[in-house]
This record gives sequence, structure tokens and C-alpha cells, in this order.
Amino acid sequence: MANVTLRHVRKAYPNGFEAIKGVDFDVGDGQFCVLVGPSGCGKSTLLRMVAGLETVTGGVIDIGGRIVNQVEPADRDIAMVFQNYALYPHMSVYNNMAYGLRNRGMPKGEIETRVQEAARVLELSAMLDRKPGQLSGGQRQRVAMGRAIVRQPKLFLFDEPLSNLDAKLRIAMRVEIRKLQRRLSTTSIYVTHDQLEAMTLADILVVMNGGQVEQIGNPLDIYQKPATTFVATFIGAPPMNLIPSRDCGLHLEGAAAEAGIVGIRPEDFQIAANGVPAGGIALGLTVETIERVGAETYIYGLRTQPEDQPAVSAKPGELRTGEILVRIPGQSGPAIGDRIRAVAPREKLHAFTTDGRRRIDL
Amino acid sequence: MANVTLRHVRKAYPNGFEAIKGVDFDVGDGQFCVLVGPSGCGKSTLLRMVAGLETVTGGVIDIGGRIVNQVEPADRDIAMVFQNYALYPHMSVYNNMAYGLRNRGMPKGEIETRVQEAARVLELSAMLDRKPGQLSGGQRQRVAMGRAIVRQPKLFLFDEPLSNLDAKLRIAMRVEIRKLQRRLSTTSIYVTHDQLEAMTLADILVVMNGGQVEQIGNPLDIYQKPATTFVATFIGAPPMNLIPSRDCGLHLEGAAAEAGIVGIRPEDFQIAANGVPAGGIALGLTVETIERVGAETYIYGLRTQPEDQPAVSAKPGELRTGEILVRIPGQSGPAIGDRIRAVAPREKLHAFTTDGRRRIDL
Amino acid sequence: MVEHRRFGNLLPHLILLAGVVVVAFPIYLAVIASTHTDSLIANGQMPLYPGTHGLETYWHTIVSGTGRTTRQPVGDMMLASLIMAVGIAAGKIAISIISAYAIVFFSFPFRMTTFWVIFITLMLPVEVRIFPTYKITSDMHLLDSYSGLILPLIASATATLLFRQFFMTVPKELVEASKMDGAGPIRFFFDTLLPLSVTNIAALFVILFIYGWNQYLWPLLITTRDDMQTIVIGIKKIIDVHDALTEWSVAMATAMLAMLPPVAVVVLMQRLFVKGLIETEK
Amino acid sequence: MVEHRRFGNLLPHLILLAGVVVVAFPIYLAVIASTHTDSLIANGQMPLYPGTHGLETYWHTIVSGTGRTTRQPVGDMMLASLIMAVGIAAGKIAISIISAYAIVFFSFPFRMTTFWVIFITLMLPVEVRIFPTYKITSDMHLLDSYSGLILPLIASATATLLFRQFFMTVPKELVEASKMDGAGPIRFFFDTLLPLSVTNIAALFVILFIYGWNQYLWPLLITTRDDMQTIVIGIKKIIDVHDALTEWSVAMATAMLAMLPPVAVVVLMQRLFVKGLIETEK
Repeated sequence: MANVTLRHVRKAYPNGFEAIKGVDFDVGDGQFCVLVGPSGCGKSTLLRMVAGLETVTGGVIDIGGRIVNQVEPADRDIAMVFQNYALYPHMSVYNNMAYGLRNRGMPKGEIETRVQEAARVLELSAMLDRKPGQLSGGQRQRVAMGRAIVRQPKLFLFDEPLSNLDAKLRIAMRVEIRKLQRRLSTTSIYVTHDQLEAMTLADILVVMNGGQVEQIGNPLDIYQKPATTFVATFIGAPPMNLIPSRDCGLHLEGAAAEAGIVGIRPEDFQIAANGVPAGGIALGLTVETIERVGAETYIYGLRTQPEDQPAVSAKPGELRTGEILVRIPGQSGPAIGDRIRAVAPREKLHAFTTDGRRRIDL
Repeated sequence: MANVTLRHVRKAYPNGFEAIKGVDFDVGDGQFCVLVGPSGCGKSTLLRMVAGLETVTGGVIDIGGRIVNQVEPADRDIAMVFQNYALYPHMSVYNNMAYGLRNRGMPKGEIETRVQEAARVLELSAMLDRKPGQLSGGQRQRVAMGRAIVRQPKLFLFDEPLSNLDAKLRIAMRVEIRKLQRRLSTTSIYVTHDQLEAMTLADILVVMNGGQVEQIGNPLDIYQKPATTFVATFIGAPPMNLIPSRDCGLHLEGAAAEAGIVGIRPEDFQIAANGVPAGGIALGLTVETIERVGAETYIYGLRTQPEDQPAVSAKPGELRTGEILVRIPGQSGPAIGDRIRAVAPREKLHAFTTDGRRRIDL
Repeated sequence: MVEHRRFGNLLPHLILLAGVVVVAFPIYLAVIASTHTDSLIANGQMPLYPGTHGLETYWHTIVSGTGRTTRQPVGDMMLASLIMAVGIAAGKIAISIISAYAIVFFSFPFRMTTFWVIFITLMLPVEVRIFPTYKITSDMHLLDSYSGLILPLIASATATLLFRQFFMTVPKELVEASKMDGAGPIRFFFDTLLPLSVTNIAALFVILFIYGWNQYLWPLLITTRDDMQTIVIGIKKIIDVHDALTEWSVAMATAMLAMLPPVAVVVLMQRLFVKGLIETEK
Repeated sequence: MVEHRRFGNLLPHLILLAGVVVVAFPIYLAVIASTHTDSLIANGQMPLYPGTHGLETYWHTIVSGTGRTTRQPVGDMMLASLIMAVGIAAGKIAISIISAYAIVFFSFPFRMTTFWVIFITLMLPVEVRIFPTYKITSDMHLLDSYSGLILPLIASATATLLFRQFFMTVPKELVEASKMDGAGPIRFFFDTLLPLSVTNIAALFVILFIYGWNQYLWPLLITTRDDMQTIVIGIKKIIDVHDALTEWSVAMATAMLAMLPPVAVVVLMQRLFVKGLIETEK
């Protein structure tokens, strides 16, 4: 068991590209830390630096009170679960788990005990003689977990371990990993690009973007008080609506002058015929598209937008300029072409500086 | 524009494996039909049979009033978007779209007009000279769409066209595909394993399992009245809770004797300190795991389960025996280890025969 | 499980059939010729069906050879060829797998430069660099020895490249998992890389064995002793007698015998070989 | 963008360096030898630095050759070798790409049987089936002609296999998209498969050109005319003169000249070649 501490950790490549631009965070003993961010944000690089698979350009990585910058991966007392599992295809499940222990010269009896115990926990006992090629995706994932567990390391590292599984299995394995980690209470660092996985697994959530940390904290705190517009749109699905606050129909009383962007989560809207909640906002929308998925309904509404007002963003995957997404429970709701009024109370509003880099408390 | 009709369509392989065991359905002119099911259910095979890429063992496929069983793919007046896009890597975007038209001997001017128009609609005009290798995933997807559009076919076929895109882009492209299809009003058949994509895109939803059709209908009708337990768990995420009705604490008055399984969707539960809604049910649960994802909270509760009572299913990815999933809005809710009572009104209950193959109206 | 409709028509079938006939017919002729008497063949009246002298011709060829020209029984020639072919194939595989391992999994200064120097030099097989190679072999007193026969032939750019290609497809994560499991470079090579390469090694062995078996120029220069004469040289000697007295039946029998070991290697290694070749289909 | 730490230490570097020296030193010696006078070399006192007779030796070698042994200028030999090597490489590529296309993309009865028959037969290169092949070539009056030189060598199982492997990696969907686009088998071959194979063809051309360039046994049997004498045969003739009068400088110059075209092909095709080889890294 160990604390993990990163101080001013930097990574630059010989070609000058800076993958990690100074990252600091701490993971307490037995905590589950999730690094989340879009692809290319440096989260995997950072994990690989902790593992010792990438060199550290600057700063200090400390595992259990020992600075490991110059320590070989095998000597860091860690275990890693790879995205593609990286099982040895020619070895049986048993040997896959036992290989690392044998290389460390552990006595045969002890290896047997540890592998059998891990196989029992992971329900792999019946398939110890099989080769990885004969296993399903979920079973391979378990073997990869088993290979990590038998080592009884100070620290588990997970590199998107669920991304090769189908949706249902992913949810089930997510719950299993969390339960297992709670029981072993081994400090863990987990990398994912899936915000849902991040929200449900993390004790500490580290949101990364462009090689930097955007926000660190408890998942729900981050959800409720995103520090930047990046975090606001990345955490929570569908993403938060962001509206330039000088925009039409937005009277945000009492907000600081620097509050250039207002954010409202789709689920915080309500549809009301008239009235504006005190201090809140009301938007007139023309319904463009409706997606009814059963438990809830998504309404894509077009806000009237003055031509000269630039909207916040229209990157692919984000909402189009002037488009607002409203989520309401159930399967009712307006029809395409209807005009609706979406209102949100003041306590559900988020405000950010115009550049989106800082949150402003309302 | 065309109707598509499938009658008793069967597919058997020389090795005796029956991939499609007799499928009937109709797609009306201009409708958007989605085939959905788990991998291996035969949905892709069926689409490839409509495309002419697989032979038909039995039955009749009719496109626009013409039986096409023996017609070559190129002569069926269809266009297909492949899962991996299948763009010609050595041709420019322009040539990728123009190739099929040239092979048909269309005059150069007409080709130019059609490609330019498709490029405009798909916002590809600026990259007509690039090779597919220089495009992002989303752009390649658009080129694949463009190649289908320029042909102006009677029928579009989509084989999981969004499965190679990341989550955000997938949502955006989903909305775009739907808008495009509405505007062109070309009959379409779309294959996916993603129930959310299926729900949001379909005019007609065909749920397949094991080479057979489980249910055909409007997506919301299927969500509200799933015909089998397979459909009940496949459509809607997280899946419906299924409980053997003779099980402890389940008094379902007035239900037919054959109703062996009761289903309740996670979002239809409410947490109440006491009382049972008239005709509804109440379950006492011990909270095992809680996942707070911001907009809603998932509570995994363990129901007391007599040892001799077999539960419905515990396949990987489904809930464990005796486990019940409750979904409540917001971020509050109980803590792990709490005992809660989850209640659901009678109109939210679903009932199925013991084998799960038939729905019983309550 | 999935059957894919391919293009299907008669033309390619016929072309391939024609190809089979063109390629296989000479060999059929050789088999037939080896079973008739020399006088019959020399008369140009050879029938297209097998004759009756097959067994005695082959026996004669193997144990006493074509006395007039090569002074060696073909059995001895085959042994010499076998030693050379196995030596070359095994040596080439050992050298090239180690080189490929160094190039793919190690990073050191001028890695690519080294690679290209070796590569361009080795792309020039022994025939082209035969002169300097001969001089050095002779200076090292390796003439008339199996070492001199085998060593200059075992450096192989093509095999190195093939192994490099295969190693490139080994997931990086496997190397990293190995490191995590405390396996150093030597352990990784023997515990993981070598077992994974078995089918590739088998496929290469087949190809290289046949390459070695067919060597002509180098053995011709290096060996003068009769008992190191390879079968390919033997065939050449028989064919070079341009007169009516050519022992056609013995010559054809020798040709058939020369084909046997390559065919045997292909057939024996077939399962591993095919596995090695179709691996990408997985 | 991502740099991966590989195993890194001195040992493999040294091994490779040793390899470079072992492989490159003979060639260096040959270059040096070709620039000194014969008497100096014959005395065994050849220095390790270049001499001054380089240009005249090369000029003499190219235009008039080693008069005493081969009766042919080396320039003519190189031309003959070039025609043969290009013919073999081009022919092999054409035949094998078409065979591979038939095998991978068409389904017809006994497809795999046909494949194996061709394969096993072709795995036996011309050296082994040289006897029947010689007989047929001679019966067709192709002796002393470039057709006779090239045709029997162009069937290639290895090249067919390599193309088959590459075609296996072409996504099925590309064939299907082609069908949807109304392209038949011929169109698909020329419009899609051939452009996609360019780098593979280039890589194979390099290997096959060198294979053709190095042919010895077959040209020796088939050609008797001096003006069709290939350079490899020429080298052999020079080396066979076992007396003190060997024109060492001319011999070494011939060796160097024999290496030039293969090196030139490797260097010229390098970009395409490397692209073809490292495709899996994408």
C-alpha cells in the first residue's frame, strides 16, 4: 500500500513536442484515482511515466515514499493492466499469471497459492489451462487483472482496461473492478477517456487536457462546480450548454462583469409556458430534432441568434452555434417545429470568464 | 424511392449453420428502418443479403417492386456505407465519390455536378483533392456518405457506420444522418448494435436475436411494450430488472397465472419509506454499490433471495442473481449498506411468461 | 462462419489449370523417362506411360551414380546437399532472428544507419560478392570444408527483413508487460518472442532449405573433393555430356531424387508453414 | 509522436558493428584491389589504401574485358545480365500478381488444390527441375535466346505467396464497395488492387532483380554465344584461371561492376521499397 505523489512532472519529446506540461497531484493510500480526458491529452503518457515505460523529462514521481524516476519498471512494485491486455498468447492462463512471480524467483508453492487464490476471486479456476486465444474478451480482461493481482503490488495501473469490451460487459466489469479494488484496498491509477467510467470509479478524478490538469477533485464536486468550460463540457453527457452571456434574452442579474459565458446542463432545464425563475434564465427555442430514448427525451432547440454574435464553439461533436440541448424525463414533450420556453433556476446556472478558463461563482 | 419487402428470408451456410431463420418485414417508401441486436444475431448478414453481397438461401427480397435475389449488387440501385468506410485509399475524395458514376458511364458534367452538390451538403468541398489517409475519422465517414449520396439510389444501406467514431462525434453524426435522410427521403436500412442509436434513428425498429426477429415496431412502442424479455433487456439502458414473480415479496394481483417474470425499468422505481402503490410492488433492498454520474444516480441493491429460487439470468453483463438496479435523478440518495424500499406503480410493470418468449398484458 | 461471395467465373480456373499443366508436365516427363531404357529415350521414341526399368535405375543411381561423368553415387551427393542446405537454413534463421531482434527492440545510436549498411551489403548475395568472399574463404583455409560452404551464405537480408516485419506486429504492450514481469531482453527473447515465431521460423526454414539445396556456384568454387559434390553440381555434370551416350534414365532419376528432399520438407512442414503464412487471416 | 523506451545497452550495438565490419571488409578489399596493379596484388603486398590505377583498370574492364579468359568486354556482359534480370523480375511480378489475384479473390472448385499443386511444383526452383526444363527448352528451340533464358525462371511461388499475403490484408469491404460501384473483376484489379500494390511491387522488384542478376546455372546451360554471356558467368571464368597470371585488378573491377546495378536498384527504389516494407507500422 502506498501514496503516490507527482510533482511538476513534465514530458518533452526530442522533437520538441511537450506531452505533459507540469502535472501535480497526490493519490492517498488505497485511493482510486482516475485520469480522464480526450485522446491526446497526455493521460496515457502520464500513466506510462508512472509505470516507468516512458522517461520523465522533469519533476518527481514518488511511489510509497520512494522517488522512482530512475527505477526500472520491474522494480517499482507496481502492476499494470494494459488496454489490449497484453497476455502472452503462447502461455496458459496459469503461466500468464505465474510468469512474473517466477521471474522474481518466488518458490513454486507460493506461486501456486497466489495464482489459485486470484483465479478463485476472478472466477477463472476452470480455465487455468487454456490459452488466451480460447477465452472471450471479458475472460481475457480477468486474466490481465489476475496477472496484476498475484503480484500484490503497492500500486495498480489501469490503461483503459475496458475499452475493448462491449457496452454491457463494460458496465459489469466496471462494477467488479471497483469492488475488487475496495476489497484489496490497493492504491490505483486508472486512465480512461470515458467520463461515465471516470465518474463512477473515481475517489479522485483528474481531468486532463492538452498535457495539463484542468481540475482535480471528487467526481461529484467536479460535476457540480466545473472549473473551466472544458471540464463543463467533458464531464456529464450530454454536455453542458454554453451560451455567451451578452447574448439575446440572457439577463443574468448580479453576476460579475467578467462572466462572459453562462452554462446550463441539459437536465437542469424545465419547459414552462411562461415566467422566469428569480435570477434564473428563460430561453425561447424552436424545436429542431427530438430524440426519445425511452427513459428520457432530448430536445435540440435553435435559439434566435444575432448574426454578429459569435457563439462559444462549434467543434465537431459539440452543439452547433445557437443550438441548445434540453433533456426531460419520460417520453412526452413537444413536436419538431414547436416553439418552447426552457427555463432554469439561478442555482443551476454556471458562469465562466469569456476565455472559458475560470469559473465564476454566482 | 422504393419500398423494401423481405418475405421468409433465410440464410444457411454450407456447414449447416443457419444465420437467418426466416425474416419478414416491410420498409415503407422513405422510411428509416434500423436492424438492432447483439453481435452474431444476423443483422449484418441480413443487410448484406439485401445488398447482394451474400446469397439468399430461401425467401424473397423485393426492392421497389422488383425481386432482387438474383440481381448483381451494382444493378440493385442501392448504395451502402460500410463500417470501416471502405474508401479507396489511393483515390482523392473526389474520385472516391465519382468512381461509381464513371463506371456507369455517366457524362463528366453530370458527375461533376453531383459530386460538388454532395460535397457541399456534407461540407467536404474544401477537401475534394485529399486522399482518405489525410482525413479525420469523421471526415472519412462523410466521404463514405457522399459516395452513397451521389448515386441517388432507391435504397441506402448502412452497416454500423458510426462504430469507428468516438462518442461525441457519434452523437453529432447520428443527428446529421437523420436530418440528411429526412431531406433526401430515401428509404434506408441501418444496422447497429447500439440500442441508443437504434432508438433515436428509427422509424421502424427491428430487434433481432439468434437469426430471428424478436419484435418490429415504432421504437417507443417497443420500449414501452417489449414483446420478450430479450427485447426488454436489450432496449433501454441500463436494462430492465427481471424478477421471477413467485419470488419473495412480489404480490402481483390480477396477473394471469402464466406470468412467470415481472419486469421493472430502473427509472420506474421510486424510493419510498413505506406503502405499496395499488397493484404495484415494493422491494426491500440492501444497497451494494452506488454510481453517481451527475444527472442521475444508479443504486445496485441486493434483494433477499431464497436459496432454492432460481433467478432469471446471470449472464455476464447482466445483473447478478437477486440484484436490482434503481435509477433516481440527481445526485442524492442512500449510502452503501443502507436498507431502502423501492416501489413501482402497476402501470410501470411488465409481465412475461416464464420462458421470457411472450409478453403478458397486465 | 461467414461465406463471402467472390468474383466467380470460368476464366481464372482455366488459366490456372493451364498453369498447372505447363509447370507439371516437364516433371511428369522426367518421371516417365527415368523408367525407360536409355536407348529408347535416345531414339526419341519415349512413350508417355511408365516403363519397367524404374526400380533398377533408381537403385543404380543412388548407390553407384552415373559412373561415366560424376564418379559419385547420387546418395552421397544428396547427403552433401542435405548438410549444406540444413546448415544454411539453420544458420540464416539464427543470424537473421537475432539481427531483427536487435533492430526492432533495441534503440542505440545509428540504429537505422547500421540497418541500412547491413541491408545493402547483404542484398548483394554471394554470387555478386563472390570474388572477395572467395579470396577471404581461401585465405582462412576454409576451402573444401562444410564451414567454408555454409558460413559465407548464411547472412540473409531477406530473412532479417521478414523477421523484422513480424516483430513489428508484436504488440509493444507485450514487451512492456514482459518488462513489468521482470523479464530482461534475453528472457523476453527466449520466453516470448521465440515461441511466438515458431510458425514464421518453419515457413522460413522451408524457403531457405530449398535456397540452400539449390546452391550451385558457391559449392562449385569451394569444393573440389568428390565426396562433397552436391547433387545440383552432379546434375550439371551429367547434362554437360553432349553426346548420344547420355544416360538419360539415370539423369532423369537423379533429377527426381534431387526434387525429393525439397518436396519432403514442404510436405512435412506444411501445417506449420501454412499456419505461418496465413497468420494475417486470424 | 510517442517515443518508446526499448531495451538499450552496448552489447547489440557491438555485435552489429562487428557484423558490418565482417560483411563490408571483403568489399572494401575488392575496391582497393581494383585500383592497384596486378603484380602488386600477386606479390601479396597489397596495401589497405587505394592505388592509382583505378580509372584505367575500370575503363579497360568495361570496353575490352579480361581478354585472356572471357573474350568479352564487361560492358556487354552487364547488358546481357540486365536484360535477363529485368525480364525475370518483371515476368515474375506479372505472373505472381495474377496468380495471387485468382487465388484470393475468386472462388472456384479445387481452388486450394490448384494452389497447392502450383505451390509445391514452383517451390522447386529451376535448378532442381533443371533437367526436364532444359529438355523442353531445347525441344522448343529456345536455346541461345533471351526467351529461353527468362521464361523458365519466371514462375515464382514465393512472389505469389507474398502477393497473396498482401491481398489477404486488403479489406473485403473494398472489394464489396467496388462491386457496388459497378466495377467487375478486371476493373477492380486495375483500378484498385494494382495501385494499392505499388510499394509491394517495388519491394519485390528489388529482390527479384537481384535474384535474376545472380542467376548462374541456367544461363550457363542455355547460352553458348559469347554476346549473351552474363557477368556472373564472366566472374566465374576469371576465377577459374588458377595461375599466377590472374588479372587481379581486372577481376576485382569486374566484381565491383557486378555489384553496381543491384546497389543502384536498391538505392533508387529505396523510398518505395521501405514504404512497402514498413507498411505494417502504419
